[in-house]
Amino acid sequence: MIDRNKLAGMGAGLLAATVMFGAGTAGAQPAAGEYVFGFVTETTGPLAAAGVSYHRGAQVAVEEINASKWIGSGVTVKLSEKESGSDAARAVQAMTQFVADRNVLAVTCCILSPVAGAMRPVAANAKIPLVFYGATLPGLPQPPYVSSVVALPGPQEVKMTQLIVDKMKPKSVAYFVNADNEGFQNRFKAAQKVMEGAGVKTAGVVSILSADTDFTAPATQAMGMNPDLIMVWTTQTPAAGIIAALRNRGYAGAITASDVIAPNAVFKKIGEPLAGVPFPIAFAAGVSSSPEAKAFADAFQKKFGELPDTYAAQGYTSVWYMSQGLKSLSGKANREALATALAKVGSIEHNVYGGLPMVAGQADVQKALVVNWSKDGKVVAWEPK
Amino acid sequence: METLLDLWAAYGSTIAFAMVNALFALSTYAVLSTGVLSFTTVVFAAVGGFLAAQSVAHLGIGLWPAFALAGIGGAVAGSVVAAAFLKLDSHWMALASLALVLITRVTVLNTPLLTGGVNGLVVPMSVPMGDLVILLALVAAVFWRLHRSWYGLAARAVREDAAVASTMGIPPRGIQFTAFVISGAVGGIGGAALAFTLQFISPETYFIGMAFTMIASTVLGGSFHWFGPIVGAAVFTALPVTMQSVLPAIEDVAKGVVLLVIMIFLPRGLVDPRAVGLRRAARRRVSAEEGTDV
Amino acid sequence: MSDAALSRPLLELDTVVKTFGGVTAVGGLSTRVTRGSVHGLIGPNGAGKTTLINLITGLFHPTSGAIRFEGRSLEAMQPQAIATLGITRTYQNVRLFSGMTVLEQVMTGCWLTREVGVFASFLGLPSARAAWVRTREHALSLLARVSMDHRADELAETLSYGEQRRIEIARALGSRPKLLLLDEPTAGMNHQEATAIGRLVHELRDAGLTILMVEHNMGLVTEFCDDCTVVNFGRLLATGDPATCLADPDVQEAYFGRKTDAERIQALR
Amino acid sequence: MILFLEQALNGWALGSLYALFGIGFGLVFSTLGILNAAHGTYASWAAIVGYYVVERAGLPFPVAVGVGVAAGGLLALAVDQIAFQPLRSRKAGMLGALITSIAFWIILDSLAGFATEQQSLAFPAASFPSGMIDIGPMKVGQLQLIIIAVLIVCTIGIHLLIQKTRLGTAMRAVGWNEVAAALGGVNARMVILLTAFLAGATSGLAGVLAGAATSNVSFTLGEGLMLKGFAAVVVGGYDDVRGTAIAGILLGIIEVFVAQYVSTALRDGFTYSLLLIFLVARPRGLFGSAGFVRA
Repeated sequence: MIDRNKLAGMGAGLLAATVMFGAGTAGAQPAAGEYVFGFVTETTGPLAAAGVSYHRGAQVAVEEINASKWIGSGVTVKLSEKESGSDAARAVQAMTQFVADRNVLAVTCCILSPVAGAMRPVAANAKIPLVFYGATLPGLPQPPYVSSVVALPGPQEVKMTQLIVDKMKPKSVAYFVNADNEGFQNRFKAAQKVMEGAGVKTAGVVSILSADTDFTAPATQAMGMNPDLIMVWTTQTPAAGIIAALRNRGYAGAITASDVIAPNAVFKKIGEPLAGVPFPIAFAAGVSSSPEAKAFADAFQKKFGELPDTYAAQGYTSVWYMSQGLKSLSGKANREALATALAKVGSIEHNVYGGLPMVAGQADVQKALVVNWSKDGKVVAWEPK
Repeated sequence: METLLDLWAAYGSTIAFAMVNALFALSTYAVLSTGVLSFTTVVFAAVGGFLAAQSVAHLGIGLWPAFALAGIGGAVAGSVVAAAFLKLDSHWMALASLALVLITRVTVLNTPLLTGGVNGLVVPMSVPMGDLVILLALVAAVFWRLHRSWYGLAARAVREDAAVASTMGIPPRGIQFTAFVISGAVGGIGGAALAFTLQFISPETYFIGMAFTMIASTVLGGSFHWFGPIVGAAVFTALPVTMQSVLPAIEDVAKGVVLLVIMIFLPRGLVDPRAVGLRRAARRRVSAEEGTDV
Repeated sequence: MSDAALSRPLLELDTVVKTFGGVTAVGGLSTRVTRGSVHGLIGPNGAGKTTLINLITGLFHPTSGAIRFEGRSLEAMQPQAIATLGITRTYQNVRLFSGMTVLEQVMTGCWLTREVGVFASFLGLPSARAAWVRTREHALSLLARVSMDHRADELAETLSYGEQRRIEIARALGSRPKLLLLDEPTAGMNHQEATAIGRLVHELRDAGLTILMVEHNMGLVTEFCDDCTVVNFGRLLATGDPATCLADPDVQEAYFGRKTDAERIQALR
Repeated sequence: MILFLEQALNGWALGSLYALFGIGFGLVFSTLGILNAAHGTYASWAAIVGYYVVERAGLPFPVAVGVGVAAGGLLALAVDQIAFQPLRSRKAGMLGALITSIAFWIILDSLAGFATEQQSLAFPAASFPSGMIDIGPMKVGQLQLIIIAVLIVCTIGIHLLIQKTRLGTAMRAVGWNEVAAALGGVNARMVILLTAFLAGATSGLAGVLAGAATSNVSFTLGEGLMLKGFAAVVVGGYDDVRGTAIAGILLGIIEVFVAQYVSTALRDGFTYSLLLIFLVARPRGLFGSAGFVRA
């Protein structure tokens, strides 16, 4: 029995060398049984709001995969959760416990890039696949062990900005940007480049910090610049606060934002001032039209009573990605084989983005929707006025 | 055997963090044992951590030289802090040191050339468990010697009553200055140990959370003997892990409650040499009343 | 005691003033303590006696005036520097260190005579160990002197008040001072214990120590003090030998109030 | 010029929140001698309770403010009695209380997370005075004016309470020395309870107002106020509410202007450098009294 498994394993190794993986049609399948993925949750601490979404998305993925016997008959996956509270030391401890648990095949984690940075060497040393579901710092993946299903910012922002230039024809723009977040500074620079390339003047740049909560003064500052358009390139809490403060102070002009305002909670919190503010997004329940996206939205709605947001979609994608790697193995799967298989994944088959190529361990989301909140709290495709 | 190995693999990192936290707690204890409540261990840790990380990355030095450098850097920082702050009375000293922790984070954020700024710094070296054990043992040995030396006796006197100590010729400021230098060195070494354990450090690594963790570890374990902080750090590091397996949903609440209960019932901490003496005295009283020999 | 030595006072206070906010605790007080004497400092509660002791030991600095010890000015000196010159003290409310054994308390008092650097002691060099043992024996002998050596290894705070006072005296003797300031050394003691303290004070004087003591027990003052200074409201009322001082009508009036109280003083004797 | 004035007012309103929070924190520190790490959670909880009063019970905003203030005060009382009182009777000093306050900080923060389902909530704009008022060419938020007025009233009120009333004298006496105060006929226990309540209530007030003004009702609310309120206390001198008030306002205005005219990245650096300068050059703060003598 053991010998046969060994042989099968060797067979899989040979196959791996010769067969193109990711098509899902490779004849072999892993031995029946329950496979465990470690999930480092962040459902407490400063990022708990988003952390809950990632976790819920992953749970939906597990249910879909198991119900559809997608990996193979008798093969199921299961999440094993450990909480980190977004603290690097606790995350590393959770990771080493997963490493020690021989049942855990792969681990997925991390919203914050510094935490992800601390997790990376642990995974590489322990030779266990690690998939990031949230951290957006470019260059985090380190094949074969470390990969990321996070859509890096860039293309979506450019696309939306181009659309804005074409449709709204602003003459001057004021920008809000995080002074302490390189990701958002890059998004801002990308947008500014498009704007200035089209001859749109920069009225001014207002920078804020992630931990800020009072935006009356920044809003006053931006309004003092008299721009035609205000683009908000900041993290979530500031973005929501800035838009609310601008509208509160009576700014009636156009505002754009990023996908950070997509989660339901943000609309629930800010309400009407958010309506009509366009933002680019890779996935929006109700707008994304692929069957996978619709099925995911329905299943999520059924289980949790609300539509999934973009974070939920990322947690969901992470589990599907790991399962796809698992599916391509045969016999008793192990971590190294799974890592090799994951590194070979050319695109994530089951996704809600309408195609999700993986390049060097990094998901590459090209398509972007431009959407906005309607007054009654639905995400709808943006229609320029 | 395999289960044992699994356990070790699962909780090895917890033990490593407990040892790093023990270094921080000892650094806090160094000043606390002379009667100064200071949060500046975080500052020393940041100095040591970034110094060690940068020097292994750019100077190509080894693990132990990096520890030595971090210790020296921390000690220098300690003497600067002591020179600036020791004139303040105890309450202000506590506030000032807390303010310095806030300033440290802003400084770290705004000097990306030295610290990597908001993106943090990858540390291209890790510390093996064995080395960490040796490091902690060395530091503990220093505290053991200090405790049994004239410095230890003077420190205890200054802590209990600085004015009385001064009328016996013990210079309180001098003792406290020495304490800060020791705290700086140990804090710096701890900061380096943390950098080599996490292998990634950022401004958030050395901030308020750490300040409160180390002070809680120290007082929880007992700040009247050098062994207390080590015990405290072990307990405080293990608490979240333990609580996660017992009460996963409310592990933080449970951790807080445990801390609260221990502090209310053992306000001098888990390791308290005085309690031993008091118990002995109580026994003696009882036996004296019963008219028997001790 | 030779006339020359007696003529030059060990401690000299020259119009010392100390005010706290607007309140004058000591208002221009002058007195002198003769080398090799037991000098009583007496006065009603709140007269400024403990403030004087604090001024001499450097815990307070005088607002104006001069304090000279062997001719050196103490006004601007830190307590530890004054201790180094050879002045130590005890406290009105015993101030022993919590958590220390009796022996450790006295060892702490031996800080200035420890004969070894802090760093050598940290390293545990043989010379440092030998010095430690010597200091320990010295401390034990001091404890024997106050009849507390049998309690050397016990926590001081578990002992009685009278015992603690004696430990404090032993601690103050640790650095072999020239001048010992005792702040109400017999408070809370019964007559027998108080007399024992009086005798100890005489023994110490005979061994060459000068003692300035705040004392309420008039019997002890007249019996054991060579000189005394009487203060009230921070001012000098009288100074000289105890019998003359206590007979001074101003002292009678100020310190003991009405005549009936003056009679009580007889009873105390 | 109008922009300058508007920004000055924005800074004033922002600083008033820091000051209002700092007053409570400083009161506990100066009177009870406790460095209370849990103080920020009083503000968070007051805002959360206030939010639910508006959102679930549908009551008007002033009621929410009242309930929030009471919640802050009662929470402070509870923490004082559970975490500090047992140590007080054992003379465990500032250190023990700091640790139990850290314990309560962990507990209350994490419970606040559950109470808000880890979300950041906001008072509906219609529920509180969120409109703008035109003062000449300037636009000023109604709530901003309310916050500014509240700080002025609270500062004057508490200053008079401490300096002019019997209770205030008793509070100061407890601040110096609890034993002496008890001997002097002051009911120390009562003074402690009142101080704790007052401190919790002012911080609660700051919490509700900040929650409304910044559209952020969550467990992170208190932490933000705590850091800046702490700075206000240090710069102002912890034993004088006037100092805290002025320092808080100053910090708010400096923050706004540094962000506008210098750099946002350096903004907190400015604040904390000011803090450092005060610590080293004038360690007793703006109004701090001269050192008292201890032997």
